[in-house]
Amino acid sequence: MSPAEILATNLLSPVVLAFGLGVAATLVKSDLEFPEALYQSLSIYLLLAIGLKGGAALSVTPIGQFLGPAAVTILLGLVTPLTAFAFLLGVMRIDRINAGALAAHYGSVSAVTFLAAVTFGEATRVPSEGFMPALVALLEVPAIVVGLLLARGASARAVREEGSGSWAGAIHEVVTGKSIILLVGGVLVGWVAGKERMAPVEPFFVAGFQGALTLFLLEMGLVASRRLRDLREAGILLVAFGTFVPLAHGVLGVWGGTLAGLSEGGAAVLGTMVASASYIAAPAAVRIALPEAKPSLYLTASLGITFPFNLVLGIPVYFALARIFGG
Amino acid sequence: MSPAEILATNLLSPVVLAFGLGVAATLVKSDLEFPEALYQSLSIYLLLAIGLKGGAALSVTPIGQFLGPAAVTILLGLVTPLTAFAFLLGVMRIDRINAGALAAHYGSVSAVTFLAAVTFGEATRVPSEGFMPALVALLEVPAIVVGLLLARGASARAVREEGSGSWAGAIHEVVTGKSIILLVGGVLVGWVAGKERMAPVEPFFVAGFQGALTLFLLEMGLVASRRLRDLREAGILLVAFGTFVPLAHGVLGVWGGTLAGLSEGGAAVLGTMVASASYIAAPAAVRIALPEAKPSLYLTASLGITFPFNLVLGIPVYFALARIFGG
Amino acid sequence: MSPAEILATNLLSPVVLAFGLGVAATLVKSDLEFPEALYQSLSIYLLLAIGLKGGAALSVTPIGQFLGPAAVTILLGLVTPLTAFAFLLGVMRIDRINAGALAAHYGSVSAVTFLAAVTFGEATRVPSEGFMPALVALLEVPAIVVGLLLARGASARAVREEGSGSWAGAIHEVVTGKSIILLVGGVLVGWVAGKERMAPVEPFFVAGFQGALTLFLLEMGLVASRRLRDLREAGILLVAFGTFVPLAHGVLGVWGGTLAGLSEGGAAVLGTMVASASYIAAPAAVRIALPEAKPSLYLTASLGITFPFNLVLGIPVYFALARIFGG
Amino acid sequence: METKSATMVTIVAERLLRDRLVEKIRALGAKGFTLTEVQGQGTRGWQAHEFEGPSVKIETLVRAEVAEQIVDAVAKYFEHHAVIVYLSDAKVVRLKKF
Amino acid sequence: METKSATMVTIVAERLLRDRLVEKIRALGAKGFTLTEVQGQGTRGWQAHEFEGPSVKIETLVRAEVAEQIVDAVAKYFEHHAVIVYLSDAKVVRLKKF
Amino acid sequence: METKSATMVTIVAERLLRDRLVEKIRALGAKGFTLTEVQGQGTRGWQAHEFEGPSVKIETLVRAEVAEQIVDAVAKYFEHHAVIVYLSDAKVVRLKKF
Ligand SMILES: Nc1ncnc2c1ncn2[C@@H]1O[C@H](COP(=O)(O)O)[C@@H](O)[C@H]1O
Ligand SMILES: Nc1ncnc2c1ncn2[C@@H]1O[C@H](COP(=O)(O)O)[C@@H](O)[C@H]1O
Ligand SMILES: Nc1ncnc2c1ncn2[C@@H]1O[C@H](COP(=O)(O)O)[C@@H](O)[C@H]1O
Ligand code: NA
Ligand code: NA
Ligand code: NA
Repeated sequence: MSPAEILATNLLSPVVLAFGLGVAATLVKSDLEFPEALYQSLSIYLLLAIGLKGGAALSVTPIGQFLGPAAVTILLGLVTPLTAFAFLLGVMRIDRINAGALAAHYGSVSAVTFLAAVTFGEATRVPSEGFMPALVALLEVPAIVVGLLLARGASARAVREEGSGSWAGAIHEVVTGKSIILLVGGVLVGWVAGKERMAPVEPFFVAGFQGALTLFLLEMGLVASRRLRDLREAGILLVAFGTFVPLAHGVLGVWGGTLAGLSEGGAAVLGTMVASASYIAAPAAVRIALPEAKPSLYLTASLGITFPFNLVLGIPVYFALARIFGG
Repeated sequence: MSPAEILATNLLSPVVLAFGLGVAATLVKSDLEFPEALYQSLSIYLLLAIGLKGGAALSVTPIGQFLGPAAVTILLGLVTPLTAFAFLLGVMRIDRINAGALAAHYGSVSAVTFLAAVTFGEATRVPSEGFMPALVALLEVPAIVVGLLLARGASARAVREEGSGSWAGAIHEVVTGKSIILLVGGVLVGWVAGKERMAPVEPFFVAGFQGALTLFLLEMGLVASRRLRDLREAGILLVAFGTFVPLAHGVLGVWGGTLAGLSEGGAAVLGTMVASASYIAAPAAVRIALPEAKPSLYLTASLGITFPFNLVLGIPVYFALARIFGG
Repeated sequence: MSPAEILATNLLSPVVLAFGLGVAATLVKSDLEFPEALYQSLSIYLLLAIGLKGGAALSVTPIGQFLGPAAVTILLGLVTPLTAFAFLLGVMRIDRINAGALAAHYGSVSAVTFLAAVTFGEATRVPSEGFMPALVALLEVPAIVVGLLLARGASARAVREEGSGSWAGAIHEVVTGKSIILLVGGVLVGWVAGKERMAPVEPFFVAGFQGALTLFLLEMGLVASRRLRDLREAGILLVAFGTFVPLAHGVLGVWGGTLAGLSEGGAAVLGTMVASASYIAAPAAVRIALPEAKPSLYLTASLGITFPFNLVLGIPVYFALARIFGG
Repeated sequence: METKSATMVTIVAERLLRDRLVEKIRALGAKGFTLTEVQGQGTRGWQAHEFEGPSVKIETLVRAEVAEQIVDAVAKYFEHHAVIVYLSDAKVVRLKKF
Repeated sequence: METKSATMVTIVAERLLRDRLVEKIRALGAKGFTLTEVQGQGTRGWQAHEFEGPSVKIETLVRAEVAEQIVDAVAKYFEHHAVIVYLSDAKVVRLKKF
Repeated sequence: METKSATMVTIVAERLLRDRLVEKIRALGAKGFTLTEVQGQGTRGWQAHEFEGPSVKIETLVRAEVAEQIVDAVAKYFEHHAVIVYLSDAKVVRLKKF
């Protein structure tokens, strides 16, 4: 396909269109609202389903094939917070605390962006390895820890003072937070049970998956667009950060994935993962460890800027890159 | 099939039986309750699913084939509020405000009744056109606007006085209300994405549909039967209105559909749509534009009388009519 | 399969692993929580789905084949509360009230345990009769009534005194409680509609079932493990009761099922049903009829001890027994 | 608009009692009430809301003498049920509405 | 920490009015508010929460004079809508926050 | 039944603080509390309830001196978190229960 076609395929996919519908609904001030419980239920379902799928795939993957990509993923999880942090301190002159908070978000990964990439790969017949979800789990944690460490120096005070951020609490939150428990737990369950025993649950977790994702992206559209008005305050610099850094990370990810021996689709999906910014695990941990960091800053960047950017433009770009690096 | 058989097929369908179960549960004072969020989630799912299905079908329909039915549908949406209004003022001597409110409800359409009709058609092997859901969107809006206009004269005062009905607000509500956004939005998404790209989401939105509808009708049974006690106050005249007017509108709809060149099933479904009374979009708009109108009146009529009537008796009748007009 | 293999098959099934994941999440103090509405929605779905499935199966079962098992089931529902009650009064020296409350729970049945057994049977290719769900409905009610009657004598006073337990209220609750309405109602709907008419709703209620059950067991793991800390207070005697009595009841059930002419799988599932302890219908009824009974006692026993015991160890045992009795 | 005094009666109870308490307060003359789903912990420990659904808070604005009677009616449940009741002062317009 | 007096204004209204009321109280100077989804019954009977979503309780801590104005603003809706408003006293720290 | 005075402490806070605050108030001697899920807006703007879940309202009936200490404990969170606390008077029966 030509780049133009690739872009079209992405823009015309149900998930992206559903996201657009959510944005439109907010713009016309519709009273459309998802019940809190539906949002929570869909994220539980999606995270668990990713995990189960990845685990089942892992159970039939020769371990050797997995180690390379796993190592590269962890490495990327340690490096990307540093690059983001450097950019924020150096170029944008943001204070350590907020820089560390943002670094944690941009080092970590957004599960939904990951899913959009996998879906795109299937639609364009560039499938990715079945065990990719296991890599999501590996990428999510380290980056957040590094990000907090970077901010730490400045707020060491906070550790002692009660009522302010707690280091221990944050680490516990990162590792036992619901997104990790569902993702890692799902991988373990799927891996231990094995492909065959998972068969009976597939109609629910596999067949229903794409549709549930579409519904979720409609809600994401409603949520993300509520952040748009914060963009003005955020300013052009944040927009620059929220698009350039993901692109840079994406290149790094696709390149690393290719070196690690992932298929074209796998490299593209890994690139998307690295390019994406967390907005579930990271915000929770940052609120605990760095309560003085500005949520308006990191939520607006990750959710209002980077999420839509990757969903609409980033993903096709990372797939194009994977083709180039691959061939 | 003989009329008796047709009626039986309807009464023995899971959706109708589920509705009956809900009514029974209320009568025996069961503590069975659907969580608010489940009701909201199911309606979001159903409305979006109808839209997507209709849009996907539309994407493979020659436009010419769609224009006739579309025009007739809009026409019926403008005429039926007038007939209902005339009956209410003339025969039932109800005041303008409440007459207009009821007219808005009976001109508009009930998505669930529509779905029951489509389901019935499939069960009796009299399928309807795939693009019918797009007609639902076309029928929903105009009738509500006309109904409000009819009541308007009497409550012009209301426009100015703050805290009372707002004309602008009502129009905005009709057009951006969640049922329209999901329905129209769904049609657009399905139409733009096209049948092929919609394939991956079908298991969720198409295969799961009938079951979700059955669950929803169980809840509808619980809800509708809570209105039954209001029936006494409502009185026999309202019951007459809630059955005769739908029948009249049904005849009109089947006839119009046949003329517009719809298949037998399509004409029957259009008849059902026209015969049905809205209880989501219309009540919301009416509450805003005509706060002085009695909800006990229009909710009892549309939900307590007309909905069960169409579900149990109306639908088979409209299908019988379609056969007669058609052949 | 060897007993060891059978046990493994059970431990490695997605449902059991999901339960374990829930327990683990609580132990590591994860913030994973299911929204209240999701728990309620899943139980509504599961109970209704069981009923529908059983009813549809019943519609194609020669009545003669059903009567025997039905009679035995009701009989077991009358006997098991007595055996439990005797054990509690005689061996454990618990007061009548709490003994009666526990008897009601252990005579009745846990729908989820039942489902786990059916699933296990399918996984090990020892299927059970399709009409088993109808037996669940038959087993649930009588035991609760008997249990309350046993406690009654002691709390006759309660009947009069307002604000305390009400006999009528309890019976009404048992018979119209949501679990019975959904189960019995589902059986009726499925039975009246018949297998063929149920076909369109199968993707939702049948295909999706196993996955929904897995999700539900994750939540059950979260819920049950919160009860674990109550175990200390409960003491070893309650643990003994919560394991021995189910085993005894299981033997009784498998034996009875075999005599009643059920298949090997059917007998095993019936055994599991009899061995299981209710934690939805029974607690509700007991709270009403015996408010002075200690919830900490009967909830900890049925949910904290017996449910996990049956899920992990009991079910394989009852299937092993069924093989022995059968052959 | 000038305001008059009324008494706000607040009951927090396990779900089980919801309908009985609502009937009771209406019988005693409350003209309305507001229900909120809550979770709670007291001397009886957490309510097992997974099974009965969440606990419920019932608020009703009434005249002082009615408040008295509602408290007495609720007291009947103190022995065996998870329930508390307390009173506070509120100023309302449209006194006769309450 | 020493506390100062503020007035708690509580509005219970059908969902329909939620956004209008929130705008209103902010316009009148409330610095914040807390929303709770509730079900209610009053002289207009149950709110048909199935269709509009549940009713809403809006609580806002304000200074006495602001409270007055909010009550007057809400009163506009008494005729045609399901809504009540009442005032109670509260002690807060950080008075200037309210 | 005759009633005695107690103090109602109400805390509205972002979900994040829920468990910490609950532990705190129990440690300070509260015998029980009631939790309600709420949405709120204050000087920090809307709580991003999509991610952390809704904010929470914690109500606890306690003796005046305990109320004092709870307010001081909550004050620790004023600087960096979305949280408010206020006191009001309530009449209860069974005073020793609180
Ligand atoms: N001191 C308190 N402050 C606020 N709410 C309370 C208090 N004590 C009990 N409650 C509420 O009342 C319910 C029943 O209390 P109890 O009967 O003590 O278990 C609890 O679930 C709480 O929701
Ligand atoms: N006496 C009352 N006490 C507490 N809440 C009330 C009372 N009367 C009305 N309400 C609430 O206010 C809403 C509107 O009341 P109404 O306009 O009388 O229907 C009701 O749905 C209740 O939630
Ligand atoms: N004036 C107020 N009245 C009622 N609730 C408030 C008020 N100000 C703040 N709140 C609540 O307290 C939470 C935190 O407030 P803030 O720290 O100002 O963002 C908000 O989300 C509201 O739920
Ligand atoms: Na990243
Ligand atoms: Na109509
Ligand atoms: Na049993």
